[in-house]
Amino acid sequence: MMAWFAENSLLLGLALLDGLAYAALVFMVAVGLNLVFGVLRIVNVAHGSLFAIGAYTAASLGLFFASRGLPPWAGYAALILAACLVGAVLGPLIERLVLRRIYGQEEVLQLLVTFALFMILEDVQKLVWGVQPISQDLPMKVLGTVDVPFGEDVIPFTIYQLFVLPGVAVAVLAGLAWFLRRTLTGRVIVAVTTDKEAAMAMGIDAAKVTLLTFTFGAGLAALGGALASPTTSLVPGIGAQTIVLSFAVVATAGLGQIEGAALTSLLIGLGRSVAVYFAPEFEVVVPYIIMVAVLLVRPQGLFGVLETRRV
Amino acid sequence: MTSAITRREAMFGAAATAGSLLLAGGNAGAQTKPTELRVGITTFLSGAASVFGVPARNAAELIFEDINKAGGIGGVPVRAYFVDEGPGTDHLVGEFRRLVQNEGVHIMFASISSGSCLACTPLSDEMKKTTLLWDCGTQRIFEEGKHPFAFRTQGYGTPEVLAPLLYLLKHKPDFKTLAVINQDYAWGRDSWELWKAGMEALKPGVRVVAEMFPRFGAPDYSTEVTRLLAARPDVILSTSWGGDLVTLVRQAAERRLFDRSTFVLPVAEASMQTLGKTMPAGHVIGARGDHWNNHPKPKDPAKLAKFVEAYRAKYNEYPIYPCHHMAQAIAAMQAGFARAIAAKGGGWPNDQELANAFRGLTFDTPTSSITLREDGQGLEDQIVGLSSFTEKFPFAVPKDMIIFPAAMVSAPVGQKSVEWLKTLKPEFLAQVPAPVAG
Amino acid sequence: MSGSANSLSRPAGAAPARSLGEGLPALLGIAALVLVAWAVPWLKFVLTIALAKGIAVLGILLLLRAGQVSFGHAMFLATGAYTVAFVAPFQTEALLLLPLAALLATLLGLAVGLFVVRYRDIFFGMLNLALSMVLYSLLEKLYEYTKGTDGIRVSVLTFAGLRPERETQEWLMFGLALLLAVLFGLLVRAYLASPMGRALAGIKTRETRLEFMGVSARRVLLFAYVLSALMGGTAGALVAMTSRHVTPQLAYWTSSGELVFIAILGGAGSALGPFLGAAAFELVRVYAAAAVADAWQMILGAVLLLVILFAPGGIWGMLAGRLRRSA
Amino acid sequence: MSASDRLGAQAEPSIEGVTRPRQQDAPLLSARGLKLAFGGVKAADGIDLDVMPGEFLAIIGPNGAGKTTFINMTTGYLRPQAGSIEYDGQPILGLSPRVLVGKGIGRSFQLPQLFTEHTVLENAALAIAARAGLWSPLVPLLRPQWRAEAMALLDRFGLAPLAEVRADALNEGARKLADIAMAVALQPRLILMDEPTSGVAAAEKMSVVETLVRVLRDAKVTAVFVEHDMEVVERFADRVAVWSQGRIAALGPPETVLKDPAVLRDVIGIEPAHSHA
Repeated sequence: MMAWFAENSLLLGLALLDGLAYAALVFMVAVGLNLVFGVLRIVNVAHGSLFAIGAYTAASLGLFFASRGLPPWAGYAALILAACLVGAVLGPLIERLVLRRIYGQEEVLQLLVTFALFMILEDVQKLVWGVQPISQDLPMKVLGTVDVPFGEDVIPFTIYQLFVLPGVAVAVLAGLAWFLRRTLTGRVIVAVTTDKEAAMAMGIDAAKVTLLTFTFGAGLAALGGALASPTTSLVPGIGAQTIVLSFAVVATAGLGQIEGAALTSLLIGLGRSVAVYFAPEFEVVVPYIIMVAVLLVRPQGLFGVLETRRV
Repeated sequence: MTSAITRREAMFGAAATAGSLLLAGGNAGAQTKPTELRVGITTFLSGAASVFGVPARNAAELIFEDINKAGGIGGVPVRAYFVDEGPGTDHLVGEFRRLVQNEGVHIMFASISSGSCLACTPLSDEMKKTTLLWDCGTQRIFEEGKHPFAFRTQGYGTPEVLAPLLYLLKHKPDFKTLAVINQDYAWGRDSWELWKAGMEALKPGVRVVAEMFPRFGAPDYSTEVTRLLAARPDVILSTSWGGDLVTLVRQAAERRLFDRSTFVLPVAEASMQTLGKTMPAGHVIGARGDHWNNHPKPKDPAKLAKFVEAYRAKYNEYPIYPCHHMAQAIAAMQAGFARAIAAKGGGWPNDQELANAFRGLTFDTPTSSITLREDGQGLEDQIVGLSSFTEKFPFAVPKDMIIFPAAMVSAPVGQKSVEWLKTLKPEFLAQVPAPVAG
Repeated sequence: MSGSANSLSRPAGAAPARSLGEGLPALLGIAALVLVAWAVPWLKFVLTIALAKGIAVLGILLLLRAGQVSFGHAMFLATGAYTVAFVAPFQTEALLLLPLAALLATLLGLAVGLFVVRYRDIFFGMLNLALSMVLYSLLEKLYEYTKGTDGIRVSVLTFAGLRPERETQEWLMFGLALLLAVLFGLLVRAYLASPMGRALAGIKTRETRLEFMGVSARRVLLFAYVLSALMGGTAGALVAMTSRHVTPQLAYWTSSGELVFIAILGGAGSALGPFLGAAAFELVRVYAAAAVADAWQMILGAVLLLVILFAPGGIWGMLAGRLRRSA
Repeated sequence: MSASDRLGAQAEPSIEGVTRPRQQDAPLLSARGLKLAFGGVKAADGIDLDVMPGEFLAIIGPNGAGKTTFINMTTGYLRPQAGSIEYDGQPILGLSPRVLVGKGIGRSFQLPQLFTEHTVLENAALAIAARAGLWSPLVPLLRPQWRAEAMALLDRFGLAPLAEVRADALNEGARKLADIAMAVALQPRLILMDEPTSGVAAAEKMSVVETLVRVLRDAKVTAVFVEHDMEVVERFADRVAVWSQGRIAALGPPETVLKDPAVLRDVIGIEPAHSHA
């Protein structure tokens, strides 16, 4: 075992670097999902569609900016703008028009409403953006690469994936933690997450909090998509794959856990990249195996708090 | 798209029209000329593979419009029924039945996905309905069974893999290591099996340093790219296509993997427009056929130009190979009906007579001509070259092209491809034609 | 659920739909199915698939009674389907393949069930989802055995040793699906009226009380889970024998979502609901796909949304409501 | 036996001076040195308590004193950090509620735990089915035999007219009775009731309790109940235990204990009317 590690330590080091960028993207989507679940108690299946729409919007905006002769860094403005736009438009639209009507109904109905939204939004993407791959990789290209030593050799990594993505993820994590603990709005959200009835009894306007949280969560999903867009080609179906992975992260982390989602994303990101090096056949299964293993030992998730029933 | 009448029939009239459709579905005795020639076409309209399916449908609509303007086929206007392969096989086989039993189509075009083809081809046997396999590439169809009503109007996996392999052996004969990164589904797996068999026969001793089959539609290949950068193979093979290939090339190009290894991309053509200048020059690219925009000596240059320009005018992009494959299937259909009608002295053929007309049929494409062998497999030439940029196109096209005659790179009738590839000898390389300037 | 009424004498909301006979609607439904299958030949295929899915959805219905949503039940359907595909080359007898597929799915259901019945609500749903995705990934990855996403073709089957013509075979599959649908429908109806079945709703409303009655809630749920796996496997076998081609898509999470979709569309109030839902689902799907080939998913999504927002009792709920009013 | 017999015999936890055969006089439930703290709050801080067969023991005390905790510990829902509980001479700590139900320990809840989607009849029938252990998935719950038995049970509680009403449509008094009926359906030897009258309208309260006591006495069930209403305690309890800050501050017949000035001051003095714990 030790010999194996010694022999493959260099490769493991590379796998670690690879896992970071992946984990960062997974985290961005999962944390929004988790936040929304914490307040609304709804697992939003359409969260993946928001990711996809965020990505498409960012790419379209980026291409538009580029066609207008704006400097390359304007691509970054496009990423942020896309996330805000999608969050601010689709978030309230979905929450007010659809979700609001089903609060307090059976869980299965809530889940299925978001499933219906997912089906609708999947086709909306196709109608708006077509089916040919769209890509806009200027934000990745403009930063170039950095050479990471690998024994005698060097391996070029893109600065975007090695620094920008993990950097943004850490910033989102830190910002969220600060927002939730230090600001009044944040504390209200935490209060609703912990005990909705008590929070409402204290006079908190739950309707406002849910709207705000959902918009915020949608924005995070869109931001994840926007940040992913420079590294990938946007094709129909990316939403469906993203959401199912975020489910795994959220359930493994424990519902409503922000830092937990970060650590779990890291775990799953690293697990996946190690699998690509040493057991590529298991790459796809790794997140689910991690999830099942964790829930076997800790039914409430790695960081979840056990809810006791009161009698 | 289907017309308003179909929609109404489909929505309300299923039961009411059933009686007449029962008759329409039959194929007994004398056939009267129908009022329209109904063609059922399965293609991807949703999901990742719709990047092929939708352009192909566009091409079909364009061509059928032209055909109908010119009076149809045998004087009968053509009407197309498109169905989506996206929702899965159980849906698709139901749709296949609907088209045959309910809409009374006269001929079927089946499938982009090999899985769809494997499901639909046996249905053509059962329902005795002539089915043109218009795009799928799996060699298993005609090598694992007889299908009297099915015909593939384009090449298939074996020539599409062997041609790039031969090109590589000519272009870079001294490579010692190779890595493969293919999509994890039949085409990715089968094409690697074909390549491996051919490579071991033609150039024994090449070391395979990595075999990777990332999930179909994977959004990110940076881990795989890192692993390939670290492994430094002389050659990297990838038969990936669509968004997957675009992502792979972008990420690999950005991190200078193309400087370290020679890429062989047999399905590159369809992604060149999307990649634009991002595609590095000097790598081996193929097109699943010979229909490159810069084909050095097309059989009918005017016809090729007309099709390309008409498609560009209508859809604002160059046609990609699935468009050409669709055009080939339609050309085959025209030729087949013409032959069947002629054989019947001007009468309208029944299903069996129509199928008979396709066996051994030769039809023209803008670039060449294709013959359907006795087992139903079409013989389509392959052109492989090195990616390069010209003034004429804003995206990569091949240079130093080699035109591989279809018969040379296809497994003979009755032989299984993998077995046949294993019998090849290094001397086989001597038969490879010389490159032509693009 | 509303529970604010204070009057002792409030009627029980007539214990929804149970007071209404299900026999007549069921007989009418069967007659309609046979008639449509006879009149429109290709719909026979669609309806066979719908009946098969209806059987799987009966299983979803049981879990819904316990307030649990499985977003991974397609794994049992896929297990049944792949069992048929794997074994068919060696044994083509449909009447042996069917019980074998059901048995294997039941065993998987027992193994998975022992694990997942310890969890509730979102964890229950997500664990089922994760496990079905493990199966999906394996079916996709183990190319040597499963042929990956291309799937496996099921060769022509024999029925009681005979190899009938296509038309006869289609009728046989339709009849078999209909027969099994009726049998499982009756079984589920009896089960839901039994103490075991009635205790399911106890898991949804007052699990603590079950424990303090000396009843193991896990065992109650496990029984329903295994039964649902059995029905899922049967459905999968029927789907495989009808479409004669299986792919990993059968196990993908969206397929599981579809099953839950059908359950809600049909209505969870009656054992007829799943079949109403499945027929409606498949018909909307084929007609939407025929009408607008690239936006059928959007149409299905819109139908689902409208049903949930305006008719949460599903089709059965609407029918039952209408019949009650006219009675 | 009459109430006065028991009162005389068990005025003190000790069994001295009792003339009945030894086994009858052994406590049915015997707790020794129970300790359980939630954070810094001591719900039980060395509790010794015996419950004699056939008696009605009321536990009173301020909110949060740990009265419900005692019920939860006895029924296997919570485990004490120290101490032991014996039931019928056997240690029962660590056994699950399910096992304890089988041994004859039933309980009711402060918030009635009814199956809200079921009718009252079905609630009762489910409890009867649970006791009978007949869990065939093919025989209806409301088979004639169980329907009759369930109706008889509801009748004893005066709930028969409400048999077809859904449980979530009942008022609080009926809810409480139905809750206890389900516990009684299991034919327990000992029942622990958590505030059987809380939330019941004042006008109904006495009739609810009278029904309750009548049924329990008929069924010869030993009962421990947590109660806030002193009138109820005074009229129906054989003995009263005063629970204060995790300890038993006083124990004895109601007429003695309820006159104790310390109890009056510490327990009854701060007792708000119809409080919820």
